[in-house]
Amino acid sequence: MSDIAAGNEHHHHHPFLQHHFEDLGQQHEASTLGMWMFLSTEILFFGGILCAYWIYRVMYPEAWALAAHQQNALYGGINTIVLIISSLTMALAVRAAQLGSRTWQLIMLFTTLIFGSIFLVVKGIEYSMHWHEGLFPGSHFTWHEHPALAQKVQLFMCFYWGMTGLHALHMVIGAGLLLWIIGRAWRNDFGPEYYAPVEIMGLYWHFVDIVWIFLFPFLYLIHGVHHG
Amino acid sequence: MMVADFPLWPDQASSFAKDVDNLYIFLIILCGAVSVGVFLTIFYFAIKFRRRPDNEIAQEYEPPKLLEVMWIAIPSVIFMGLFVWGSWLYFHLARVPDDALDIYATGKQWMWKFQHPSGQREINALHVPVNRPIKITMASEDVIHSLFFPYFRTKADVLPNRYRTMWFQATKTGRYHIFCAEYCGTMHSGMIGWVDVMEPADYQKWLAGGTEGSMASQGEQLFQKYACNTCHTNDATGRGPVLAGLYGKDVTLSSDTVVKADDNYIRESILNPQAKTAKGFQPIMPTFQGQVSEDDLMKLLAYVKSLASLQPAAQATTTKGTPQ
Amino acid sequence: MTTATLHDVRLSGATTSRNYINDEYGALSWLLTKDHKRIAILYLLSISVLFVLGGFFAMMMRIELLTPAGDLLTSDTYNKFFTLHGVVMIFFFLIPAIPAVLGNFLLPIQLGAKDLAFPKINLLSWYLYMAAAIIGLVVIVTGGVDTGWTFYTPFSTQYSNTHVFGTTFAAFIAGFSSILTGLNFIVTIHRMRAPGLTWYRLPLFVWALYATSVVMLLATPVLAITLTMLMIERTIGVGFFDPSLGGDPLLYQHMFWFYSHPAVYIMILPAMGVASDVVAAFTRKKIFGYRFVAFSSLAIAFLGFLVWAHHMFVAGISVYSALIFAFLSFFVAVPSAIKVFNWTATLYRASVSWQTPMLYILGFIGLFTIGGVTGLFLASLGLDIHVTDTYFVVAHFHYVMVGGTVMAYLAGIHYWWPKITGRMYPEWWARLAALLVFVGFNLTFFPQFILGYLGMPRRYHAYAPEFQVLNVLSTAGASVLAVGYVLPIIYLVWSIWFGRPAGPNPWGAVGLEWTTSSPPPKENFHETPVVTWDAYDYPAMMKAMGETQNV
Amino acid sequence: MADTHHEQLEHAPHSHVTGLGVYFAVFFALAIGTIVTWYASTIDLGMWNTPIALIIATIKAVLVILFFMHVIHSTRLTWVVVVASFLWLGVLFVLTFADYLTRGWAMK
Repeated sequence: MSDIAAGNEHHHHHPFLQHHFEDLGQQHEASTLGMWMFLSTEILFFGGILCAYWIYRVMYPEAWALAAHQQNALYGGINTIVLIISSLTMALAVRAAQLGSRTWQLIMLFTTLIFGSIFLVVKGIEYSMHWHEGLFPGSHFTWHEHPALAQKVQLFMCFYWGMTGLHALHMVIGAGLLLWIIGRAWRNDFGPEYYAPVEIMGLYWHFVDIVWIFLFPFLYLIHGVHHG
Repeated sequence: MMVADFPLWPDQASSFAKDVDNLYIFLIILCGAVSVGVFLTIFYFAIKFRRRPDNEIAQEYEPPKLLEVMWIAIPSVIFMGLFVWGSWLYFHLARVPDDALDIYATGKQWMWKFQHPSGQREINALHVPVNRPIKITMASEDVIHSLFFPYFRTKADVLPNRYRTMWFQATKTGRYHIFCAEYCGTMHSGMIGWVDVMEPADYQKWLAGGTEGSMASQGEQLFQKYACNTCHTNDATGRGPVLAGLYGKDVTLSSDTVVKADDNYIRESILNPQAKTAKGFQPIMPTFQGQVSEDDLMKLLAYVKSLASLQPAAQATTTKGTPQ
Repeated sequence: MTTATLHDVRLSGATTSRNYINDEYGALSWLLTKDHKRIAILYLLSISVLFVLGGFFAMMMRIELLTPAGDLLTSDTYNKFFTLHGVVMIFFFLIPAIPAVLGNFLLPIQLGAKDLAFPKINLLSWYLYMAAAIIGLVVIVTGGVDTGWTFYTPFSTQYSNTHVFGTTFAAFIAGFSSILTGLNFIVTIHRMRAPGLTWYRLPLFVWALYATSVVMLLATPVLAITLTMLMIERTIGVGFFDPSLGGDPLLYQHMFWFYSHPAVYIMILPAMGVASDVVAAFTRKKIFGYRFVAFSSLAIAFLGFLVWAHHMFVAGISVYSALIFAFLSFFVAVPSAIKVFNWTATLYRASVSWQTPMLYILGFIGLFTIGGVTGLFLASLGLDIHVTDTYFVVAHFHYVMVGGTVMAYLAGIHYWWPKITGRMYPEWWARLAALLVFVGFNLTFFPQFILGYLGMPRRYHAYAPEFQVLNVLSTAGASVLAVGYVLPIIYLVWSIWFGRPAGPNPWGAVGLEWTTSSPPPKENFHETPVVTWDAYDYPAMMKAMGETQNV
Repeated sequence: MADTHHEQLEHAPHSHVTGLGVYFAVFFALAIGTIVTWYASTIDLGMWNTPIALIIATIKAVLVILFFMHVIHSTRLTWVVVVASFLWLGVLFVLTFADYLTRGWAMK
């Protein structure tokens, strides 16, 4: 039987290797797998509200088309492009970490943060417009264009605020995480051997992007308004 | 302790009760036999093969693998049988006989309101004739309730957003429980009543008691009160569709889809008329949501139903006049 | 080769006095611990408190139901008590009980790992659990909630005047805790197994926890979004399920049961895993049909997702979809039946020990069988119409969750108690408690099947007089059951100081947890074990023990 | 002891560094997809408007998952996790719709 202590010390210790893992490979595999598991819960989280959305969309196609028509597709479209750009820069940040370039990591992470913030600002402008138009569900909801469909338009707006709100909340959390990752990148924590946190950050950010890829056509671009 | 007050089995008071009980008894025998078999086997093994000094460790013995196949296959086949049996009952219950007597029910926190087509209204009580299928059309004014007749072995949830129907045929005169089976708030356990199953003659006598006129005629009065008759005229000259002969027929909507003019279509067309506008008509009817109570809605429905057997007036016979 | 390795590990485990309990001292060393074993202890303490709380609500309900009139509690209080009983027992006891206590403690040890993959996340899930529990307690103290644990709309969103938001928020947070536990378990099982520990060498408890974690991971987020939608609707006054906007209350039920039916399997699957481990240990035999039992857990986890609307057969779903759900519901019973038959077959030519954990598991198999077959009654569409929403359903799911999960939880606590604390519990008292639990349970819940068929609806504060005799029987049973539950709390606590020291393997059981000392050292093993034997390989172990004696 | 472990897992993360070209190609595909989605919603394609929007969104999501999220170079287990999540989502949709789409069917 070998010395008990030997088992813990017979290969070099990376500063970020946690004690209960054998090596960085195992640690990296575990953390990305963990993130994917988390994302699958996110898929079902957003999937639940999407399912409800589709049930009503099939039930009330006219109201849905009419309500989507009220959304500003230009803002939605700009935001889609903004998010795609931020996704690209996020992916490039992971690449920079893999290649061990601190400068490019910082540039790319920072750009991602900027574009994420632009998205939130645009979203905020939209929210403020909808608020003043009386398109927030509840007692202040106002809608005159097609009174018979008013209730269902309000139902749509519940989904609009609910879905984009949850998405924006994820963006805010993502921006917070980005700040933390930028801090660590600044300290030069990441390199070819250890970049799992950047990779995980990337997975999260891309997921949030994917959610928007679906929300954009679902909430802004429903064809089929019949103005009676 | 009064033994008489200690029933172990509910009365069978409907045509459906016997069928349900048969399946129940069959399941008790089947599942009882399987469970007791499992218990006895476990008990027998646990004693016979208990740990003793000469039995410190289990013998290396593998029972035949065929067992696994058997106890997957046999339950599966039995389950298929049970599925078919249970579904047959369910379909039987879902299919309302054509000659059923209509009764309308409204659930609200915390009472049951029933209306008979002839106009009688009751609260937490229901009078029905024996040996006659009864169809209950029901809605809730607030939360979800569930109308439960344990001695008829049937229940159905009552929803706030649409009509549902249930039916039964009582086979024994007597007085039976009505319960609310879906939790609905403070007095949920007080949302109970009695159904009186009567001989047809007695029922007729009961019906003859004082009333404000039939549901349909009360519905007709509401029809005028809400000025529905301004547009829904007897002939095709009105701005709204003719209602005579409409009920139960197919309606082509402005979107070219075809729907059946059933209870829920009528209900939606009153509360939310522009959701499903009939083809050829303008979506101009105002909504009556929040203005008509569930009880009144049912009267209007009864009125529209009473027109089902009429033929719409021929188109050209009247002059194209202004709506009244 | 096999015996030598086993032999060595047994010896190396037995020679230490430092363990996870005495490794560090002070409250902070517990509250900030990342050791899965200490976190399991934290869970054990907190769920025990909540179990007692949930039991209190149950007892008050049973006392109220002694008489047909609602005379002890007001109807509002009664409604709050059954709601809180459900919420506390389901979200704060049954769901975390076996995974978060026994699973947390044993999973890494059974895998030969030093810890779970994410120790900090493990601690975080306990804190989330505690946050949820505290929100729940605040709700209880400030007036409670009366919607029933199912939170059906529109009652919960528009009509109830109680703390619906707080309660659903607590359930939401508890769901997070459960997701993180499930995530941690799956990653650990995939990535942290000891060398040589292949999938088919895993104890069936690990298989069961794996299946449970899959359900936790994929079902809980749907509950989270459903409750979020409910909270939004309650806050702004209109919303997703609101009939006045054209919303459909049944959609809420679909989404709720998409989680809450699989949640039943979150509760019962780990119990089945405990049963497999205990049956093997107390028969000294390999579980018959190991692979069938292992895969039946996964089959239950998957099929469990396809049957949710059998809770809604009278709710107004389409007749045709009811057919689909009924058909699938029957087939979720098949893998459960496989397990019961395999446990039974394992007893054949075994070496059955009648010690307490085995007594609980024998009870478990019996009660779970009754719970399972009465599920067939409920899956039969035409019959379900009569018995759904009555005491028949109440009896059915208590047979599964109390007769099943709680019995197995107690079995597991007794079985692994020597490992967790290093002390033996008093066997005689434990057998008495097991007997009381079994008798009390049956007396409490069997009459409820009859009550249900008679037509007594659930959640009734006052009831028709002819139901009284059976209700009195049920309440009498509940008091026996209460004694049966209080006893273990007393003697287990007693045994921590006065129990006989257990030694590494008091049962003569196999499994990596029995190769390390009791209580285990901080990192579980002094060196990473290498596994060369199959699960439950008793002949090999007995041979090794024989050699030990010869040395 | 740990040597045996090394047979199962490599020492360092197996990092596959994706080329810049791939990232930019995916980015342009996503941008074009966005524009096509918008354009398709402005013209009347009869019953095809919704399916086309869904198909484009799905393609975009798949591109992000495969390339930006590196699934194309990931372990089989990652694939299983991704596919299983969507499969379960499918269960939710299919069985819920099974109720709603058959509610109107008449009893014969």
